[in-house]
Order: sequence, then structure tokens, then C-alpha cells
Amino acid sequence: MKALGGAEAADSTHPPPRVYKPEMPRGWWLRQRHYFLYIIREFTALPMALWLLWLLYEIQRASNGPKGYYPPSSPAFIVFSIIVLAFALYHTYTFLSLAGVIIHIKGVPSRLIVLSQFAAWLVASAVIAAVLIGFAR
Amino acid sequence: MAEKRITVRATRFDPAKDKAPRLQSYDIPFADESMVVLDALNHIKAHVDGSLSYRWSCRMGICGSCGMMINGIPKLTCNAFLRDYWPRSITVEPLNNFPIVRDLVIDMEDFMHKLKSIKPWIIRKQEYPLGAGEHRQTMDQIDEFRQFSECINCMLCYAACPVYGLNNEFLGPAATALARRYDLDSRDQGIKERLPVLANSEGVWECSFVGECSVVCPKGVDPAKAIQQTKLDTTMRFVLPYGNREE
Amino acid sequence: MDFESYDVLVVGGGLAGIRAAIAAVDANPRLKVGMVSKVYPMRSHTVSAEGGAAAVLRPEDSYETHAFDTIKGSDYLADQDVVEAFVREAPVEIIQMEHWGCPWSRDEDGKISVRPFGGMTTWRTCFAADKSGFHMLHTVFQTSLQFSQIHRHDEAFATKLLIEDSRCVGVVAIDMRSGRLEAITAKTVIIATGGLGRIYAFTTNGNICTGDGMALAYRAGVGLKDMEMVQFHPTGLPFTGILITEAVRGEGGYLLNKDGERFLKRYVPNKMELGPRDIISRAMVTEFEEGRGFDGPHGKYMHLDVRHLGEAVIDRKLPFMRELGREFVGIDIVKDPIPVRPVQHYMMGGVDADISGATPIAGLYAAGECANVGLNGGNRLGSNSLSECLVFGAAAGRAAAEYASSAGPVSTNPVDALLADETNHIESSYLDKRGGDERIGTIREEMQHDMDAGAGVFRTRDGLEGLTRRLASLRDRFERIKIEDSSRTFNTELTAALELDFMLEMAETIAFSALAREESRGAHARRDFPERDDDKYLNHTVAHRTDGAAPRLEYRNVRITNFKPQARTY
Amino acid sequence: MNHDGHAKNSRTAYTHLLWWFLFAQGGVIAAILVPIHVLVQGILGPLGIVRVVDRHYDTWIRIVGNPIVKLYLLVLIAVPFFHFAHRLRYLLVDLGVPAARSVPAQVIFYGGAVVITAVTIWVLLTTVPISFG
Ligand SMILES: Cc1cc2nc3c(=O)[nH]c(=O)nc-3n(C[C@H](O)[C@H](O)[C@H](O)COP(=O)(O)OP(=O)(O)OC[C@H]3O[C@@H](n4cnc5c(N)ncnc54)[C@H](O)[C@@H]3O)c2cc1C
Ligand code: SF4
Ligand code: F3S
Ligand code: FES
Repeated sequence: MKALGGAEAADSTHPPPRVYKPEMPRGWWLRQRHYFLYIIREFTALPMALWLLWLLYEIQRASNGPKGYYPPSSPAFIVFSIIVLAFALYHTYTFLSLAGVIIHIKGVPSRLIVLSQFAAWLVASAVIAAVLIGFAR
Repeated sequence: MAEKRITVRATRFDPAKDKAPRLQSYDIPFADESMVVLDALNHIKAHVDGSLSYRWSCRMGICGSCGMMINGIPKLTCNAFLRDYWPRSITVEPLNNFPIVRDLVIDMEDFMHKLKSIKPWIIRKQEYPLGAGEHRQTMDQIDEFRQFSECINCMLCYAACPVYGLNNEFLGPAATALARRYDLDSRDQGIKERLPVLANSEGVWECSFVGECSVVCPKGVDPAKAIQQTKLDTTMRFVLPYGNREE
Repeated sequence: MDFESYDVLVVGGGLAGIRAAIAAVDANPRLKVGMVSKVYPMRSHTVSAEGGAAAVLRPEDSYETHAFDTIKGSDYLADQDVVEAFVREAPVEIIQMEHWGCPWSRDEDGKISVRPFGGMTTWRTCFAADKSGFHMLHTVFQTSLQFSQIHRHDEAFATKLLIEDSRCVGVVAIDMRSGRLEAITAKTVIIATGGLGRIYAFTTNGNICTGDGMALAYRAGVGLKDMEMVQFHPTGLPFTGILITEAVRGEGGYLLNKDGERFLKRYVPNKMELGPRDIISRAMVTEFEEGRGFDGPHGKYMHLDVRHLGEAVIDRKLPFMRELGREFVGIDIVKDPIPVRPVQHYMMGGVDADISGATPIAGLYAAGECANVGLNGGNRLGSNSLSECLVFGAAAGRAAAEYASSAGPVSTNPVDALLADETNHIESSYLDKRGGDERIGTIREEMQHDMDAGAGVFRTRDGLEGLTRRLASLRDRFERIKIEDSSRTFNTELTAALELDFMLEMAETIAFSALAREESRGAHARRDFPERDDDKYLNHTVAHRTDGAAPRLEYRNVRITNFKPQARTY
Repeated sequence: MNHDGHAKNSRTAYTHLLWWFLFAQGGVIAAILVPIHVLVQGILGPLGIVRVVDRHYDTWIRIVGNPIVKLYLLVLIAVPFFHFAHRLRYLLVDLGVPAARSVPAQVIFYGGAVVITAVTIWVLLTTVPISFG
């Protein structure tokens, strides 16, 4: 092989021409709405994790006996829960919709799969609410 | 009426001269409502600046060579209409996440390797002799994989996928869609040969389901679906007692 | 010394080229096969073929009728032995494509479906919805990836054939990435570089269809056969030239003039919309001239109406047409008629090659649209071309493999000299050229408009003579072109200049060949000679390059076996 | 150029497969079960809008003592943590910490989920004795 232009012609190893390798900017996810929503979706894990840790702690506190048990009612806790609920609902919405893409059953349209997921969610929620409220005094 | 004009900014980069890409601005006539961004580039190359380099051929959205970033979104320039941008200006850049060879030309060798690695051809345990005629295949069986066979290798999905941008080793959307195209073809028996490539540590697991690949795909391939389904299938083959059996 | 050397080198990564490469490996797995393509193979223009590929697959069909349709369609300019061999091989190739995974559309029983096509007496066009070329190209390309014997040089632009002792021993090609000129040597070379629609302004062909391979062969001394035979397709979208496939008419679409009349009843009453392309294109132009066309911003047009087919049929069989209508015209073909007008589409003429693709130069073969093996004559029938690429691509691959298996090695000394020569030429005429005031784009556009005007659907002596003069002056101006791009990396201005150089020369062969054929046959319609003249012109034009302006034209008899020329009416 | 396949890395990554499987399971559990708990126990209860089991010691230990409930709580709390671990690990990658893809990071994140599972089991077994009341 021979290079166009005298200078490179002598070089028989001919390294590939230089390319410019762009870097992903750190804030790539701020540049587009979809990316931002994606990051939010992934982030929902954190608030949910914190809330479940609280629940675990709540269970553990039941061993302190009736005197040491006082359920939380601080406004801060309620605000925290409201925030967590928002994230949790976003997780539910995205996860159940996406599951419609993943699960493929021959002959069943994916819209139906998604709808049945949401139906299952509503039923489960009703049952849990009934237990949590129904067994209260 | 004064002549309608539009400003097009295009990336320029000559590896011999430039350290980094820069934008060059061109003001060109927007003469016809049916003009697409590619026509604008062609006008520049033919009449303003012959040194602008980019790829294109079919001008009908099927050869897959004219993908570029238009105002930050990966698109086929041959079916992105100027009328949708005018009077705003247009910024045309090479596809994100790829090394830039020159101006608007990206290096897509990486995909060519990945395409080959997923064995995109019919694999059979036993060759079906030519003399026996065609395999029978119903339209329903074709519908199983049709969508994934429509990929034109335009690389828009790779440009849209941040996971690929962060980690070029990731097998990525189009290659997985094409693997699935063969896996789902009733004539193919090669799923076991393809799975290890699809499901290795740089394979489908890396995808965190950003989903943008499917949003930008100009051919409705839905590579995100191909990837998630591959994850599920692979897992099921492993988890279910008889999941690993022969097809 | 360290250049690549192959047994078989294919120039072109379209359907014909890839089929040839696989056939060569099949014929002899020990061969080293190279493939040079100026674009990644899956970008080749085969990708845009829509309608389908013809082959006799049905019991009610016969080789005989396929051969007859093809020969009649060619206006008796096809070599009949070639046609007969072709119709027998085509079904084998279609089945081979199926085995390689091509998603052919199917009938209820799971067999490959067929649809009617223009000029075919029965249904025999296999299709993959209306993206047949796309699916076929991707299928062969992806299939070819499994052969480690095939080494690709993607985005390498062939500029010259290496000829040594009147044997072809490879090509010189520019590696687009590095800008280096390389000698790629081989015992045999197969040219499969496709068509040259880009010499016309209004064409269905992609940017890469610039007739490079024809020009390479021509310059190496091979004749070009029947270059006056340029096909105009009746149904291109105004402005873009995007093709609306003949399958639209095959599936039952109507062509309507501005009075809402199916005007073809005056031209091809028995076939109507399923008449051959040359006749329908002429009918449309005649209607335009007589004032029965629609007037639009991009010239006159007709309506192609599929509304009566219904959404279900359209979505199953013509989904891409709906997509094209929506994206490029802003109409929904389910609800609106499609505006169409005749558009340059295909080149019947090409590199003089025999039934196995062999050219008069030893070791040099040609296949696909760039070749003229004698199949298409004066007018190609729709859907014969994709089958031709398969049948004659495979034939050329096998023939080259056989030649390569016995041929001696290529000696290197003359190759070095030839490469140095070509490098020198490209540097002094283009890259290091100073001055110049002519824009490549301007010359190209003028050539394209001159070709549309002078060598279009109808031709006259005056028009063609004027065309040869204008082309000569464009050639002079080409000497003074200005090259603004001095970069070695992906210099598309350099390749555009080389392509323009090729195209100007091919345009001249078309103009001169057309001027000399003083009759009307197939796609070549002379207003001054409206009749076919079998006494004088039942022969092929073969244009040879000379040092002067005009090529030397030679005539060769058409080979006739079973089908005597008859009047061609539909 | 010739394109030789990815020879280096063509084995199914079973660990990734397992992580993904657990991630998906955890995702479903979190999606279906978490919001109502947050709503009832975190908002409606504390606001006093409805009465909820965990607001009184006796109702709370009675229900937490139930073995089926214990099992349920294990699923509710432990399984989502495999989902969280996965997402948070990739979130770090997305935000520019490629090290989160490494094996040590996997050990930390999924190991964390395993630890939380163990803690949950321990809490459920030690807090309120199992009773069928
Ligand atoms: C819109 C459209 C629709 C069509 N529909 C049909 C149909 O329905 N049925 C049918 O039978 N036919 C159809 N045709 C015709 C048919 O598609 C073509 O004739 C056929 O695909 C040509 O294939 P090919 O392999 O010869 O060339 P192409 O596919 O054009 O390939 C040419 C190859 O040569 C390479 N090349 C060219 N020049 C150089 C160079 N200088 N150096 C290196 N490489 C080079 C290119 O990179 C490319 O890989 C259609 C054509 C068009 C344009
Ligand atoms: S999947 Fe879609 S976006 Fe990606 S390469 Fe294929 S066609 Fe282009
Ligand atoms: S954008 Fe990327 S992360 Fe997955 S869903 Fe698509 S490949
Ligand atoms: S030019 Fe072919 S896809 Fe745009």
C-alpha cells in the first residue's frame, strides 16, 4: 500500500488516522427530557429503600414493649412519606408499563398485558389496605 | 416576497488540522417546502463549500447512511424536513457516542464487529437441501420477527443510548434486535449459539432500559423491546426447570 | 510488496457483488475473496428495490412464458440463450435466498407468495412486502458474514483496474478513511458496481449510482453494450424521484390523468396498468404533451390511485409505500391518490459480458446492473433485475473461482508501477491541483439536466447531437474544476470529482449510442424514427473507447433461439 | 478491514442473569406493594384519617406475630432491595462512576441487599414471637 502524499508513503505500518473521541458530558441526563425522566425513574429506588428501612425499624421497635412503642406522626415523617409516595407511584407506573414490553405472550396484545398488570396492582392495594385498616382497632 | 433562507450550522473536523470539532455556519436558500436537511447539506456541498463531508445515498430513508444529530436529536437527514425547523436555525452534528472520522462522518466499525458477533445468519442443525424447495413459513410466523428485521443499521439508536455512550463495549440496541430477528425466525435453530454473545457481561444486562433507542428508531424496530425480551428469555431458560431444553 | 492479494476480488457490495463473493467461496472454499465497496455493503442501492424478484415457482407458470415475456419485454434485443438460462436459474436462487433467511411474503400454505408485475403474463414476482431489495440485500450481506474467506474493504473507492498483459490483476482503490491509494491485486476481478442513474437529474437512483464500474471497464478497453437503453419508470414521486413500486399497479392500483381517466386504455388496452415500463412512460409523456396531466410545482404529473384496495391490503402488501407517502409527500395513500411521473430508473446497457459474466479481458468479469449479459435488451421487465443480480452474480462468482483456481499468481513489479502512476494522476489532477474555477456541483447539475432533456423518454437527432456537444463542453470545463477539500481523510469531494469524471464519459457513450440507433426499440424511442427496424438494428451496440471525442461503435447480432421477433403490442 | 467476532467475551454471564432476575422480581414487588403501604402507614395513618394497625401496640404485634404476615413482610422488604441495589449501582454508572460496574461494586451492592435480607429475617424472628392469634 502506498499513501497519498510523499511523507506518509514511507510508513509501512500506517496507523489508522486519528479520530475524535467525544466524551459523554457529566450532565448528559439534563440535556433531554427523556433522559431526565429516566434518571428520575432509576432514582425512585433510593426513597423507596429509605422508607422500607423505616418500616423494618418500625417492626423491630415492636419488641420494645407497649411502653416504648409510639407510632410516628411528626409532620416531617408525613412530608417524607408524601415524597416517597410520589416516587413509588412513578416507579409503579413506569415498571408496570414497561413490563408490557418485556412480557410477550403469543396472541395477547401487550396493551392487555399492561392493563392486567395495573388491575393486579389495584387489587393487591385494596387487599393490603383492607388488612392494614381492617385489623386496626 | 424575499427569498426564504435558513441557517445551517454543521460540524467541521479534519483530523490533520483540528484538535476538536467546531461548528461552521452556512446561510442557504430554503427554496422548496419539500426540502430536507440532507438537501440543505447537498446545497452547501454543491454550491457553497465542497469540502463538507458526510454520508448519504438513497434519499428515501432506507440505506441508513445519513443519520446525524439534528438540533441534538439523532435523525435521518433525508427525512427531516426543513419546514419543521424554519425559521429556527439547524445544527447538524455527527451522531453522538461514536468517534468522529471527519466532519459529519462517524466511525461505525464497532457496530460492524458487533453485527458479526451475533451471527446474523440462519443457523441450522441440519441443512435443508435446496432441492427440497422452500421452508414453509406462515405470515404469522413472519410477524413474530418482522419488526426486528426492519433495521437499516442507521445507528440512531446507538447515538441515543447513554449506556452505549458510557460504555462502548455494550452490545447495544440494533445488534440485539438483529440477533432476535434470527432467534425468532421459525427457520433458525441457532439461539444457543447466539445467547452467549447476547447474554455475556457486555450484553443485554448492561441495558438499563432507557428506551430512547426505540424512540429515535426511524423504522419502528423497537430494539428496547428486543433487549428486554432477550433478558427475560435468557433468564427463563435458566430458571425454569426445562427452560434450557432444545427448541 | 505488502498489498493485499486475492484469488477473486469483487468490486461492489450490492446484491450482485455479495452473491458473487459467496458463490466463489462455495465453488472453492480455499479461495481468498476480497470485496471492495465504496459504501458499507448494506448501503448499496439494491437496498431501495421495492417490488420483488421474478422466478417461475408455480406449477401453472413455465420457463417458456417467463422467457417469452422477458424477450418480448426487451423488444427482441435480449440474447435468447441467456434469457433461457436465466429463467431456469432464477427459481433456484430465490429458494437459496429463502434458505438464507430472506423474509419472503407467504401464502396461506406457507409457500413463497407471488404478485403480478408489469409485462409478465402471470404472477411470478416474489416479494418481501414492498421492501424486497432491502430484505434481500441485508439477507445476503448478513449471510456473507459467516465466511471467513471473504475479506471486505468497506468504504474503498476503486479508481482504476490493474491491467497487465491484457489480463486484469486487481484494482487501485482509495481507502476513504486514510485517503491512501492501495493496489488490491487478485487473479480475477468481478465488477458489480450497479447503475448510473445519477447522470440524470430526475432519478430513482441513489447518490452512489454513478456508473463507476462501467467506466473502469470502458477505460480498460472493454466495450459497453446497448448504452442507449435507459429505463424510465412511470411512477416516481415528483421532486424527490423516490420510486413508487410497480407492485402498486401489480396489486391493482390505477393510473389516472387529470380527467380521472385510466388513459392506458389508449396505449396498452389488454394490459392496462400492467403494461411494460417503456410503453407506459411514453404514454404518460404523450398525455402530458396533450394537456391531460396535472400541473404541480415540480412539473406535470399523474395520479396513481390505490384507494379502492383498502387499508388492510395496503398495510399488508404496501406498507413502505404508505410510509413514503406519509413522510415524503404528506399524504395517506389509503385516502389520497399518489402524484407520479416518469423517472430514470435503470440501465439496461452495461459492461459487455457473456453468460458467465466474462468480459473480453482475461480475469475480468461483470455482474448486476453494471453488466450487460444480454438479458434485458431494450427494456427490462420489472423484477427481473434482482433475479439477474442473483443468477448472474452467482455465475460470475463461479466462473471467476474456476479461473482463479488455475491461474498463475500476480507479479508485483508492474503493479507497483501502475499504482505509482495512478497515485500521481490523482494527486496532480485533483488533490494537489491549484486554481480552477468550475464547481463540481455546477457541472454535475448541468450534465443531469442536459441528459434529462436530450436523452430522456423521447429522443431526436437534434436533441442528441446537441447533447453530445454540451457534454463535450462540460468535459472541457471539467478540466478546470476547483477542489476545495485538501484533506486526505474521507474526502468526498475527491470521490465526487472522480464520479463526475466517470459519469461524463458514460453520458457520452449513451448519447452517441442513442444517436446511432435510428429506430425505436424498447426504451429507446426516437421521434424521428418511430418504428422498430429489425432489418438494420436487430443487433447490440457496443461502444469502445477511443482517444477522440466519440466512441467507436460496433454492432453485434442478437442471438435468437426460439422466439422470432413479432410486433410488440400489449 | 475484516470483522472478526468478539471472541474474547462470549459466555453467558450467569451472575448478571441472577442480578437481573432478582432486580425484576424486586421491581414487581416494589411496584405492586409499596405505594399502598406508604399511603396508608406513612400518610393516612399519621394524619389520623383512618385507623391503621401499626398505630397501636396490640394490633401491631398481633399482626406482626402472624407467620403469614411475617413471610409477607420478608418479601415486601427484602426482595425490593435487590431491585434497589441494581438500580442504584447503574445510577452511579450513569452519573459518571464507571467503577460501579466492577465486581467489588457488585459485591457491595448486592451484598448489601443480602445483608438487609438477613437483618429482616432476624428482625422478623426476634421481634414478636410467632403466634396464630
Ligand atoms: C428504487 C429502485 C427500485 C427497484 N426495484 C426493483 C424491483 O422491485 N425489482 C427488481 O428486480 N429490480 C429493482 N430495481 C433494480 C435493482 O434494484 C438494481 O438493478 C439492482 O439492485 C442492482 O444491484 P447491483 O448489485 O448491481 O448494484 P448496487 O446494489 O447498486 O451495488 C453497487 C455496489 O458497487 C459499489 N461501488 C460502486 N462504485 C464503486 C467504486 N468506484 N468503488 C468501489 N465500489 C463501488 C457500491 O458501493 C455498491 O456496493 C430497483 C432499483 C431502484 C433504484
Ligand atoms: S434499530 Fe432502528 S435506530 Fe437502530 S440501527 Fe436499526 S433502524 Fe436504526
Ligand atoms: S437506549 Fe440503551 S439502555 Fe437499553 S433500552 Fe435502549 S439500549
Ligand atoms: S440517504 Fe439513505 S437513509 Fe437517508
